[in-house]
Amino acid sequence: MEKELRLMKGNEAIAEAAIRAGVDGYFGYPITPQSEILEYLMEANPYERTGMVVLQAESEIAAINMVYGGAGCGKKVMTSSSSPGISLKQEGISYIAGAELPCLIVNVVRAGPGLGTIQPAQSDYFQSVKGGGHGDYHLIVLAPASVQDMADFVEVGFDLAFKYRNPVLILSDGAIGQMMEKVYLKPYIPRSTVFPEWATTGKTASRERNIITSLDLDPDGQEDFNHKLQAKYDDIKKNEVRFEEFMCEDAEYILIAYGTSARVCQKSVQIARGQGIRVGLLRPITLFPFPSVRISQLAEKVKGMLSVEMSAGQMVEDVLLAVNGKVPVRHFGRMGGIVTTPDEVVDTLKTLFIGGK
Amino acid sequence: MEKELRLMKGNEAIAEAAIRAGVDGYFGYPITPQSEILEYLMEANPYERTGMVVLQAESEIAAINMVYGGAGCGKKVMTSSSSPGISLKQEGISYIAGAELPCLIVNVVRAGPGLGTIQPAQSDYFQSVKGGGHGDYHLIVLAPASVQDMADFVEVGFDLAFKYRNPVLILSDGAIGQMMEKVYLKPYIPRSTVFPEWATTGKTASRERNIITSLDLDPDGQEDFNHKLQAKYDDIKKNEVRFEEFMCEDAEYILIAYGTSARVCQKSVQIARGQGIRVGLLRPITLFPFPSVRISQLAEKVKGMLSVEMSAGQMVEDVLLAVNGKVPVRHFGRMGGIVTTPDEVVDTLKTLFIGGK
Amino acid sequence: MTEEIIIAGFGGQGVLSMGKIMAYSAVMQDMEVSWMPAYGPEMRGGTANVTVIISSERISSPIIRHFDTAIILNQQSLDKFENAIKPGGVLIYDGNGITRHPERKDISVYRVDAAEEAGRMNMSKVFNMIVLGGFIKVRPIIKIENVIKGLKKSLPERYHNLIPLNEKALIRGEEIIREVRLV
Amino acid sequence: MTEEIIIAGFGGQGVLSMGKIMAYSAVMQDMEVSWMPAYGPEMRGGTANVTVIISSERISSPIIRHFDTAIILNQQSLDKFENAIKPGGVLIYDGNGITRHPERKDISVYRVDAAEEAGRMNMSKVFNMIVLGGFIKVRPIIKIENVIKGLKKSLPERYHNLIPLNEKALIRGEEIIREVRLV
Amino acid sequence: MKEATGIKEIIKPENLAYQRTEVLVDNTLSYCPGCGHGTTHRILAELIEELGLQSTTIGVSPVGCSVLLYHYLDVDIQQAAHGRAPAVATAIKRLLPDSFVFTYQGDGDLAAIGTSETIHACNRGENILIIFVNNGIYGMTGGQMAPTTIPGMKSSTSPFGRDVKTMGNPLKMTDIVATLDGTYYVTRQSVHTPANVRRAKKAMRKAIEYQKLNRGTCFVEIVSNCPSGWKMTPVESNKWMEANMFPYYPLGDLKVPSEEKGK
Amino acid sequence: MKEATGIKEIIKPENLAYQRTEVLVDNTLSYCPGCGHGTTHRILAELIEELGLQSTTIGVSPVGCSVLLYHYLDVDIQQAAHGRAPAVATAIKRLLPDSFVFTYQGDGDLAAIGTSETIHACNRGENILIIFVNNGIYGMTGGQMAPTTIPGMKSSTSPFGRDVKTMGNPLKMTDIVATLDGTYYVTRQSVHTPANVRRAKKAMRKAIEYQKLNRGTCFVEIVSNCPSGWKMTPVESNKWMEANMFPYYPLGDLKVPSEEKGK
Amino acid sequence: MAKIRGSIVVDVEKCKGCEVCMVSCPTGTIAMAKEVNSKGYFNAYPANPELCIGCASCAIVCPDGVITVYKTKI
Amino acid sequence: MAKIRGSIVVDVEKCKGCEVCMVSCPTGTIAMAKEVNSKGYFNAYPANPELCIGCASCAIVCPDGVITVYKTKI
Ligand SMILES: Cc1ncc(C[n+]2csc(CCOP(=O)(O)OP(=O)(O)O)c2C)c(N)n1
Ligand SMILES: Cc1ncc(C[n+]2csc(CCOP(=O)(O)OP(=O)(O)O)c2C)c(N)n1
Ligand code: SF4
Ligand code: SF4
Ligand code: SF4
Ligand code: SF4
Ligand code: SF4
Ligand code: SF4
Ligand SMILES: [Mg+2]
Ligand SMILES: [Mg+2]
Repeated sequence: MEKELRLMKGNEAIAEAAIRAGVDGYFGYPITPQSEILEYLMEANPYERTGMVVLQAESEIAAINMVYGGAGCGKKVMTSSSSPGISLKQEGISYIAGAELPCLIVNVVRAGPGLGTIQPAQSDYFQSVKGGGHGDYHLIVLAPASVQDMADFVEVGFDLAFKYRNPVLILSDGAIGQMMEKVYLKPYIPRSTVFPEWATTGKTASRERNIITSLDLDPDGQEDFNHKLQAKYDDIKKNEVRFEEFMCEDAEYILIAYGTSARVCQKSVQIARGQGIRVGLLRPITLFPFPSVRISQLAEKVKGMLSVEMSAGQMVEDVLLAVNGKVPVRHFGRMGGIVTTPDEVVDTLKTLFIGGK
Repeated sequence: MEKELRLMKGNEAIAEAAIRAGVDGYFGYPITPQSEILEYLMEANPYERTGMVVLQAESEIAAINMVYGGAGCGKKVMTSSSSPGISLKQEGISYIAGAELPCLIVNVVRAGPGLGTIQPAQSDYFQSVKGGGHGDYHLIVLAPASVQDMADFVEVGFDLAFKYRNPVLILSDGAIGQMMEKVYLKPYIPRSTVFPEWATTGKTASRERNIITSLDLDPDGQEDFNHKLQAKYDDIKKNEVRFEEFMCEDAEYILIAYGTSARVCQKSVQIARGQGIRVGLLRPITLFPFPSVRISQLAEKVKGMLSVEMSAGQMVEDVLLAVNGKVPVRHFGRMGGIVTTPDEVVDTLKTLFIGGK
Repeated sequence: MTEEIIIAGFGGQGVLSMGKIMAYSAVMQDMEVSWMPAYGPEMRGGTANVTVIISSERISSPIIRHFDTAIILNQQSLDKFENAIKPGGVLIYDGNGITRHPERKDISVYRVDAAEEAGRMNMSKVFNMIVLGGFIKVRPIIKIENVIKGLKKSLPERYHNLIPLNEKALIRGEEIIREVRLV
Repeated sequence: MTEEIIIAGFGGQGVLSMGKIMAYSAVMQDMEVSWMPAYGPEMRGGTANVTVIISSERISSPIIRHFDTAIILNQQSLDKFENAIKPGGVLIYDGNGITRHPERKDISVYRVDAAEEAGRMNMSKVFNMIVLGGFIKVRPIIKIENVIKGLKKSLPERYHNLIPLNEKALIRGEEIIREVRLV
Repeated sequence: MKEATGIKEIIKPENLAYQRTEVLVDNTLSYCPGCGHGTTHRILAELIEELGLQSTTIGVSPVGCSVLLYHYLDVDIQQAAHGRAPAVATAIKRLLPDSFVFTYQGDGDLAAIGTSETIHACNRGENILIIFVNNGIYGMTGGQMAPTTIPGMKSSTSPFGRDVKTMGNPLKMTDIVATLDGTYYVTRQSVHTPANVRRAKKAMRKAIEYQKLNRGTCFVEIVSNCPSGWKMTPVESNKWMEANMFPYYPLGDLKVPSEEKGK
Repeated sequence: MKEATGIKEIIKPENLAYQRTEVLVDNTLSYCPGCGHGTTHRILAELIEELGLQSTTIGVSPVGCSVLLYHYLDVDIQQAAHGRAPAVATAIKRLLPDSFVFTYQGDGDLAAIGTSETIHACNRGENILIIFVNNGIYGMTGGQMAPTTIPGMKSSTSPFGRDVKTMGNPLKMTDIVATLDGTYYVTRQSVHTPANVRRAKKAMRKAIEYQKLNRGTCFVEIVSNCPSGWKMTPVESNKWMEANMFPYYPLGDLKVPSEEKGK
Repeated sequence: MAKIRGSIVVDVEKCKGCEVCMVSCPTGTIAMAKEVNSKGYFNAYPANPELCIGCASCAIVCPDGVITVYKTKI
Repeated sequence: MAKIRGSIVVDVEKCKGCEVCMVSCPTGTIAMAKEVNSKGYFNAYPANPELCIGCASCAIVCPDGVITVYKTKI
């Protein structure tokens, strides 16, 4: 079947893609700049279209725990929110990771800290990638840079989530959530009617009871479980790294940027190349697992790297860890909801690495 | 006045020290392994002793928001919890950082993720140091390694909190919280009766109204504010790094460990020295700001560093960032509530760096 | 080719939908587009604005601070965006309610009195399409036929009877827009 | 000098407080101590145990898996901790309710029938002090006078009248402990 | 200032009959035309002035349209996280027991995410005033369904009207808190007509006076409109409110102190 | 198995009058001696067996002493975060509408941290059974005060007895949920005597049957003991409960379906 | 009996044209302007000033607090 | 009329000695053992087996579900 072309907001694209991907349940609570996800779903009435359950929860905490419940039944379930709401979900996320449940969480980031503002930012990187909740766990983190990515990553996300029994986070931002762009939508996949064997769907005579829990009071058991988790994360690091390169072949400098910043930096590369500066862009698509190996390879042959993020500098630490001192790594970012411009990036690159403007 | 010698649990020491430090309010919710803090306070009846308010809140979220309210009045207020409860506080913590309120938060860490177990762990390092909540903010993080530290860091914490108008986190663990040791308690300091000029205490005719908020919808204002925050963090990094060194002068290898792990490693150093291995220990006392400069200096003269943490490896990233490729850095840790033994550390050091046991 | 446009006015003037129709039309021409509204409680003040970028290449940032063309529908927006137009750029404005007229001399200024015209022709519903017509006249990067195509695609079937009226408004806009020379 | 001790038995046998008194006594002797209970719902099963470390140096980890001395007050605890005693270490146990006696031959085993004795002397309240007396006899790292000092410091004034009884119990423990030779 | 004035001769200081209180800062309110938040702010400001409370007042603003309350009231204010105002106010009042402490909260804030904080502060009988502006919708975020949205009512997340089967029943928080031992005075008012404004102000005055007497939690619900969220003109919205909200949320006192009952 | 048996001749399969259900897994319960959690588990297990629900049951255990419910009941169970069981159960039931879904929660879990989730699930009328074991204390964490701790009652965080002035009033969640439109059957029971066990089981059976009919939320409170937390022997604790808890939390139905009232 | 006369002053630029005052005025004093203010609102004004009795109903119901009321006996 | 006779079986090692069965037995059949079981509890046992009427009160009130009841008419 052919893909359908639409002009949609990133938030709407996620919602429509969720219906088409055969998602079983969405549980959310309004917050700018992502409320359109819930609104679109309610308007689209997916219960009629596909039987999908859509529920406006009483809070973000209720929503993430509904996700826990639905995911525990082996269903494809998701939630979405923006920064303060995602902070509230941290305990729930840690539980989901600890119970090894597959699910999709969308963070349409706004600037913080606190109530902050509703404009786009990338200042939740640490929370997403290092673990905002307690304990040693990781989310698989996907960073969309377009409305098309918003649509596509729903399916990608659920595939990864179920493959690894691990929560997947789409780390977007207010710009991508609110903007409209062209998007090609995939045809509808029917909702699944078979469930993973670990799911709580009612204990039949043919199997032992299924238990969804993150508790093991015995430290030896708990440590074994943690080793199992770490082994899973190692697998993920080995198999699931995704990134995009733009003009890196002959580059002397590499910009590293994800999401909205990556779009901006693509333009910066063009501008800089126009000025004779050999710059390339590496855009991590997965933030966990991070493309450390590739960055470390590139570090062998370039003069410097600039991490461009709408934050005070968070991803730059992962770049530094990957580069491990081989070449200088710097950070440039705007904060507070301001989106960096392509020119600023070029100017900064020149100031920091080439000297003078 | 003389200090009083007592045999106390770490949790009790925090509580007693809080009363003696003239703390105005404590708001908490029970969770193992830190419930003794609230229990001790209730038993000690500090309202009678010093007028201190002690309230068992209906949840961790209520408690952290009570701390927000009290701190906004310029009072010395605190809360405590353990890992899952601290995850729930992340939105509140981000608000407190965003509103620049001084306060003390205690995390007596247990192993995760999820409900995990109640045994000690150090797996909340990332959450504490990188920011478990949303937005670009930092807590000042103190890592006690003894019951004495638990008592002392209450006062240290409030001093730093008020100096920088920044929340301070004491990152402890179940071992230190539950164990009894000797502790020397300071005499009681009366509760303060003067309040910072920014506090909401009622607008008098002589001043403008005071507003406590983390909201600035205007991205330019929000960015300015974020720059101000970052400048503050730079100051903190410059002025407040604390650490302890043990036999580092002539060391070929350095163990880096905090809290309970640091105690264990001190023994490991003795054991290893007994075997003729020149090892030292650097114990960060502040985890943010991290003793990166000192570690980077040490990296110039040693052959390798081993980060020992009761986690899958979190602080090791800060060590790597400080070392920046100069010497090999490795991690060793137990998980799931198991406390590393001194011998294990020595064995691992030998395996990873020296070759063979 | 890249055209970076801001459309700004009161809420209720159809600012966002004008932008959307513009974007849809460009999609019909196989171009890349981005449509980015000012969102959230900013709108509470009663103003609305949207940035539309139309380009033959992949679009970098949807949030920009300088524009090739500004379409301005009230005084507040004129005050806010006049200086955000790139030198050599275009300003199109509706004179209704404007007390302080544009002053920049390094840009081309056009006036399309669409409010007045809509009142006169009794078609206030398509006020924004008159403005769009004016835009198309001075910046012919999208074709009226593609606007109609876009409308057909984006409007629910039950509103398709309104398309002729829209077309009429577009044409009227093309007719009434006029350049203002600031000397 | 470092002595690493585990005390284990039923909840209600005064396991934790025996550990605390031991620790307090060592503090009176200017030594470093740590007292670390098994905590939380582990206790729900009805068992209780505490690790006490007494040392002339700063103590590294309060949580350890091998002990110099184990003081064991019921069968479950014997099963759990017998193998956790370091070779050459000491096991002290109360024979009451014990069905499977200690088997290790590389340690010194002592028996102190404190429960029986407490019953006989009608002083079940200080059962744990009889055990402690036994401990002091075989591992004289703390002195009875310091135990008494520790009690004075740690007990609220209103309980000080019980101190003579405690002293009596301690002494009785010293008297009744006996080595068990496993050949 | 551009003014539209009536008969000039009457406009003399000595004839002044009504003037905006100075506790309401001279900023244009950010609310949409006709929104009841403005009126509610004003009566609160007037009472603070009339009762001489400016120097002892500490307010707590919510997350919701009234988040910017601190721009408008000339008193010390803390802006709380979404739903947590009662917890914030609890600490303020306990630490500064001589101050007048109020929270100002919307229905999403108080009855959805803040359910627990509301119930527990009321149940503890914290000596605070909770002002609860119930407009049946999430105004700030663009008109989503609130816990208080009435059956059949449309919102951006109940575009076909609230279906109680799947979306649940409206939650009458005021009725719940009235049953709690900690609350002292619980009332439901509106501010859409002059008479209602007067009654609401009288109720709020009582609540403030009870706080001085440490009587426990006072809870004043204002059933209000949201012309933008409801997609109506202000005047229509007030009519719709009378016809549809009031039957569901009848105005009047829900809990009156026994000491007052005789009066 | 070491057994203490009565008259041997009577012990024959054909004379079997009462036997532990197989839905209760053959593990020793981790509860303290005499704790009502065990009895409550057992009647629930018996009903699952008697009503043939084992293959359709999905339970949700809380954080609290009963966190390990999944060790004891031989059905599929999810262990929820502290207080969030009603949210977890909401999703389970909506996604698997033909299953029998229950939550099992303590008073700290349900009435403190989980207040909001409880009220909203009940108000939405989720088709689930909420079993609420109210022992007036936080058992699991060592006997701290719960929202339901009665005035004057001692706990590790109210060592001088609950002082309602500073610690607030006990919260009667069952009374609150009974007022909500979404609940269908709300009752308060106990399991400390044979007669009470029979009544409680009957009530729970009704609740389960209503769930089959999609009637909305059913809520069964079990007023229970916590011998360890209360520092009493089990038998003392039951007596104390009768004398002190029941006056505060009187047993009986709080909300009976109108269709049942005639019966 | 002395007749009561009133007069109102509307802060035009702050008026949002919500019409709540207009429908609340017992005497029909207030109407909405035909021209918008600089924010685009048709502001209220005393169209029939002689009818005003200074009852302040308009002022106390105005969400934006932009009406001042004067009153006198004549 | 036939007399009803009962008999109970207590799983001694799982009994926690809570005495709830003992106080619930209408006939005084049950008493607590003088010796503890291996977990340290004084378990319940049918001290007066001949009094048992098989009413199952003990079993349905036992928190640990460790009593099995038999009943017959004789
Ligand atoms: C934790 C969190 N969740 C969600 C939001 C988004 N949000 C802002 S205001 C609001 C609801 C406002 O509705 P209400 O409380 O009824 O106030 P109103 O605007 O209607 O006066 C929401 C959901 C937020 N800021 N923080
Ligand atoms: C978020 C969080 N907060 C606190 C705790 C600690 N905690 C575990 S159980 C419990 C309370 C248990 O009391 P209750 O619900 O009454 O159950 P009971 O043990 O009395 O049956 C608490 C506070 C936790 N595990 N997670
Ligand atoms: S959105 Fe609604 S509640 Fe908010 S200011 Fe506008 S009318 Fe008032
Ligand atoms: S602590 Fe209390 S509730 Fe928990 S098992 Fe023991 S008696 Fe039961
Ligand atoms: S004061 Fe009274 S009469 Fe005069 S305009 Fe206002 S409402 Fe009308
Ligand atoms: S009520 Fe106030 S804002 Fe509304 S129209 Fe009248 S004067 Fe203007
Ligand atoms: S009720 Fe059960 S556990 Fe308790 S004493 Fe009787 S048999 Fe034993
Ligand atoms: S069955 Fe009845 S009579 Fe027999 S022991 Fe049990 S309670 Fe007593
Ligand atoms: Mg509202
Ligand atoms: Mg309880």
